[in-house]
Amino acid sequence: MLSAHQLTCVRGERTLFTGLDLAVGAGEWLHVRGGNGCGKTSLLRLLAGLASPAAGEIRWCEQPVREDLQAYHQAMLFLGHQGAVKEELTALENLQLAAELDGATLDDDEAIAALHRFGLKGREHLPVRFLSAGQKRRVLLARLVTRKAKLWILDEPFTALDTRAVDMLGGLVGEHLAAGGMAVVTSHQAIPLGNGKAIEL
Amino acid sequence: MLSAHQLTCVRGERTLFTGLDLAVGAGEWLHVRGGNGCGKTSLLRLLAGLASPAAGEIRWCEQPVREDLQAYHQAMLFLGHQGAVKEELTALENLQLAAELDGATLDDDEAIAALHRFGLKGREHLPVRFLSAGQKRRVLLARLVTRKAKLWILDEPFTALDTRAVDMLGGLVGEHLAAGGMAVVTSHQAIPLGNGKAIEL
Amino acid sequence: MKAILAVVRRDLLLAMRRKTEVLTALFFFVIVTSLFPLGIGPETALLRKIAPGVLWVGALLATMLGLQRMFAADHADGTLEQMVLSPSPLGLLVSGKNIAHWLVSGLPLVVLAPILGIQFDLTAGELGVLMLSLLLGTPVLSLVGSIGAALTLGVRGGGVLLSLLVLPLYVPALIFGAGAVQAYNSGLGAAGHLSLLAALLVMALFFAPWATTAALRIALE
Amino acid sequence: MKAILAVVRRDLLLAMRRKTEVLTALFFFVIVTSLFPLGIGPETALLRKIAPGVLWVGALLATMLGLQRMFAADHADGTLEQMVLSPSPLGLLVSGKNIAHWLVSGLPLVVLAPILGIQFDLTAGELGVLMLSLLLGTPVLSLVGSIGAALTLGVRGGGVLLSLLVLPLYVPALIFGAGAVQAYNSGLGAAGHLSLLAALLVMALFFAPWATTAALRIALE
Amino acid sequence: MIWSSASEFFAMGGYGLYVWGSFGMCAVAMALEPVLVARREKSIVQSLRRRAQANKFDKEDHQ
Amino acid sequence: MSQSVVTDRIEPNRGVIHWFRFASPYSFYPMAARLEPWFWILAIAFGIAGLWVGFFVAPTDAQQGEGYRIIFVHVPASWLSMFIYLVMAGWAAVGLALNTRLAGMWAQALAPTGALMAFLSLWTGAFWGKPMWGTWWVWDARLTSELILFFLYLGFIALQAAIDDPRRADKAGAIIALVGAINVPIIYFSVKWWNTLHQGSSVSMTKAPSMAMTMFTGMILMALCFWMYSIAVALRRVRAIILEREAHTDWVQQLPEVKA
Ligand code: HEM
Ligand SMILES: Nc1ncnc2c1ncn2[C@@H]1O[C@H](COP(=O)(O)OP(=O)(O)OP(=O)(O)O)[C@@H](O)[C@H]1O
Ligand SMILES: Nc1ncnc2c1ncn2[C@@H]1O[C@H](COP(=O)(O)OP(=O)(O)OP(=O)(O)O)[C@@H](O)[C@H]1O
Ligand SMILES: [Mg+2]
Ligand SMILES: [Mg+2]
Repeated sequence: MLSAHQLTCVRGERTLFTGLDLAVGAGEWLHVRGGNGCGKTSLLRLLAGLASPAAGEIRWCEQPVREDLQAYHQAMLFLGHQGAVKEELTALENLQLAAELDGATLDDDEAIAALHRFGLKGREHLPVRFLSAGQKRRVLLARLVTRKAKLWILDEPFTALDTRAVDMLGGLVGEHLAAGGMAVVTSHQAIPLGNGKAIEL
Repeated sequence: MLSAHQLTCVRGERTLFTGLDLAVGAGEWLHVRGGNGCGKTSLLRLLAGLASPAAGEIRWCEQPVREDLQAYHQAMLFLGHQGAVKEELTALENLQLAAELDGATLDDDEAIAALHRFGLKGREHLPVRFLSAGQKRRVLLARLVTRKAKLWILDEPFTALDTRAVDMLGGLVGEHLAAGGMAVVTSHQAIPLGNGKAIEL
Repeated sequence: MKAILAVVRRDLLLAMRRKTEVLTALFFFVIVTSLFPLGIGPETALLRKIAPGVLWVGALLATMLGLQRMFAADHADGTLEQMVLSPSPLGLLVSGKNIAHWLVSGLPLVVLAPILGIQFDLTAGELGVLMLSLLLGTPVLSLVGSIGAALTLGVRGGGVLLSLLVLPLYVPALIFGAGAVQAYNSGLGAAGHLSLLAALLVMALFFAPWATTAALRIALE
Repeated sequence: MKAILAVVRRDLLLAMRRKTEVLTALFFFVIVTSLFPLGIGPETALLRKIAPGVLWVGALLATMLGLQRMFAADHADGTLEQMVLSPSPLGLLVSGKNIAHWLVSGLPLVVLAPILGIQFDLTAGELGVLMLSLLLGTPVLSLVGSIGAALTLGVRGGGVLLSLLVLPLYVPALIFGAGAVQAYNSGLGAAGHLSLLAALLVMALFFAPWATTAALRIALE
Repeated sequence: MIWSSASEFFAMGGYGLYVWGSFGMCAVAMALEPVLVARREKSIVQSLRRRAQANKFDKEDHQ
Repeated sequence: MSQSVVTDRIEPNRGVIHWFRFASPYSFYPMAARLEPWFWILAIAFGIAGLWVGFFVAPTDAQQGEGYRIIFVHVPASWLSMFIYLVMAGWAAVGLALNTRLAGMWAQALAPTGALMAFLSLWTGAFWGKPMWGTWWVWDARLTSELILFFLYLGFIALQAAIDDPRRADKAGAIIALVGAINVPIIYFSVKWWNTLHQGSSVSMTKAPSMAMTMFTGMILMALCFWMYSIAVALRRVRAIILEREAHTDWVQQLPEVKA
């Protein structure tokens, strides 16, 4: 459903890649691999619509993404390197406000269930700035559960997570795929998940 | 040579650990392990002297660290979650200025050699803000080579690094230990190195 | 509409959490206006003459200092990216942020101005005109400022660059605002100046959110 | 000593890279002082009277805006931690940062002041006294300001909180600085004010680095 | 007695607004401050109590 | 700092009574509770006496009529605003030098009351100035330095409020309190000089009415009332702060009001 055609990405004077094609269908996921600085983050930002390619086109359901950005954003969830969590707000508030910005409402029970699932029991009401590196990351990732999106674009989702959380997240992506979702993921570690394609930059 | 006795760490109202003992001798390294939020970063900051413990004492060469902080800092190198690199400066400048702050001088050749070793060939004169997540990390890690310290304290040194860089860093720590150095490292991944002890928080 | 309300609610909640931030912007206004007599000298007649100018410049600087934080935090932690990616139109979200900004940083200035005016020995009538001019003027400052805030987002040295961009745009509001009080004072009546200020406000309401939205999109490219 | 030089060199290098930052602090000074005639009206006699006060308040605000960045960047990216851990004593490094800050943000104000003074129709003698008072006063502003900058490091709402902490402490420098020009003007001679300003400078040189160092250690705890 | 009537007392020789404005603000402020402090103390005790209960439940959970 | 936490915790079991015993929150908390009512009683008693003297004994002033009666609140508030700042800075210095936690708590507890006194001084002064000088405010040396003192209080409070870690807040507050304490006299004299150089201010507070004995008595009584009030409120606030900060300790969790 997501496809890219003959993408070219230029950063500064450096051409990171040209003529890149990719396609991800329902229930499939794509592992974007490559060494440091080969352009993984840049590719993901293109796919999310945060930057525009020097050449080429990105399509969602066969439609060029540019034509109906709003519908695309409705169906897509992008989680980047950065936190996108407010340090002053509690984990719970962060989750609920993120939902409201998307035009949905999230009741307390649902949000708390999501946080518990990510091992933040007893820390729902603690301002995020008190949390450890990994715990902050988990608050962000809890949006995967509360926001129902068809396409997940995840930039190094496993950083700072401990092994239990890594397994848990892997399982979550698996469920998502099983339900017909799609995912594009970068990671330097191996991801033990079926139905995947890999692309080497 | 580095030892800690009956350490207690309190963050906010939470006691993260009490009565912690540890010792690292020449040629040994310590892997600090534990789930997210169990207090690894907090322990490393205590060991580096950036925070003071609620109870207990840290000794270097049998001397309490508090008594001769300067000598301890001379022998120790701490690299944290944060970059400590200036985005506006080039990789080379960053490395040289860090050395000057430590009261040493670093000539161009030596600095460039260190950067090449970390795979930044051709990017010595690029401002750091243009580098990718992993490349920024490498600039920081290059200090391991240029600053001759006996004790390395590294908080999640492997994040954002690709597999080649991970192997390289592992090798570097190995050399350091073989030459009689010491290291305290946190990581959620396994580290394939001999002569190690592990501590579970 | 729901999205606007959500943004306003969120920003007000954040402002409540960072109470000191809001309060200290006010204190900045108070302190700056109190510094001028110290630099200029305590003669009442002189002070009364420069009062509208000093108060307006104070309000302008206090607003400007808060501007930088309008989008900066949201940008730094990636929330802004999420807003761009959200299904609600960005223009609405921006308007929400504008409203919240004025409620938090403009309205209190309007309320506080009379008290500070007393320090300069202004009369009740002058204080009234001053408040009215600020009531019309501070939304203009927020709206126009948000364009600058969006343009300098993530740019090095953004803070001062922002003032460089925004202050010239603030000049008309300053002239009409401080002018209103002086005109009232000299018996000319403040109506002319105030209606010009109102016209500025209408224009700003029309164009500023659009320009801010465009600037945000550019900043995130 | 070598460490001081290294810090000064480093901060100047960074300032060169972030040229806009330095330049815009200057422009801020220019714009603030130019806003006043707009807010107050064009009477020459009035303007000449308020000129020293306005220029000094402008210098004070321009310095203050730069203060926040004195340690903030080094704190955010962990360089400050590395400084604490460096074998050189922290007090020296702090002095180095103070020197660099004054060179970058104080000295240019001193140089620029006469040009702005001309806008207000000041005489050559007045301009000389103004420059001298700024030359003695701006280092005080940097030194005292660095205490505030260190205290508000990494604290929510830092920017405006900083002004709340620091501006009251600037009052004596402001009074003596602006007072020197006025005293010269009224025939009393500026020597008294200037020597008081010099005394302030000596005291600040003595106490401020110590307090700043203590505050930095606290901030990093 | 200096005052011949209550109304004279309240008029304060024409300075009523100023005298009562001052004394009134003092009275209000000095009555309000203790109330605010007491409220703060109460909310702290309440949160402590809530936390104590949560701890108790936690322990029961573990057993 | 590391040691102090430990010694404070161990102290209750040691059984040795020495002076520092009351420097530990554990032993101070109940003592404060016992002391507080006495200060309230004293404050109310002095207040009633002072008001009686002020309104019913002190005669009408020859120049100012009844308006001068504002002095009975204005001067106590002014005195205390300055006195409390000194005490606060003193506690801050003790806290910084000896690392006793209670000192920081005292400094934090005193600040709002000091700020309130400064505010009352400004307010009552303004309400006095309007009838006497015809204006709410003049840039007189005393008035200006009182205003700046008020700002210094606000800065201290805002700084402490903005820092979450109480240990850090204490120390940072201590530094700003001490720097302020060094600056208060400098500010006072600079402002004084600034004003007197330009113009003989049209009014001066030192030309206050030659004070009758009864007026003086009333003023002293009211000052004592304000003083006792400040101690009582600060004791209450210290107790609240102790509870908040020592929440993790056993003795707080064992308190009857918490356990119930
Ligand atoms: C906002 C305005 C005012 C402020 C901030 C203010 C401030 C102060 C301060 C700080 C003091 C204590 C100084 C000391 O004891 O050394 C004081 C005392 C006093 N004030 Fe004011 N004041 C104000 C207005 C007035 C006015 C309008 C009057 C009378 C017309 C007045 C009369 C007095 C008197 C009589 C004393 C006691 C003087 C003494 O005991 O030496 N004040 N005021
Ligand atoms: N202005 C520029 N000039 C030259 N090269 C640039 C410029 N901007 C970015 N680059 C290069 O573009 C690449 C950016 O890649 P990107 O951040 O997408 O890497 P990545 O694959 O995500 O790496 P990592 O695994 O480290 O996160 C880097 O190699 C960087 O050096
Ligand atoms: N003020 C506070 N109140 C309550 N808990 C706090 C407070 N400050 C920190 N904490 C807790 O202290 C812990 C901090 O741990 P630290 O950052 O050392 O974790 P870590 O082991 O490095 O974790 P990670 O693997 O995620 O980096 C977290 O569990 C956090 O929730
Ligand atoms: Mg990347
Ligand atoms: Mg950590």
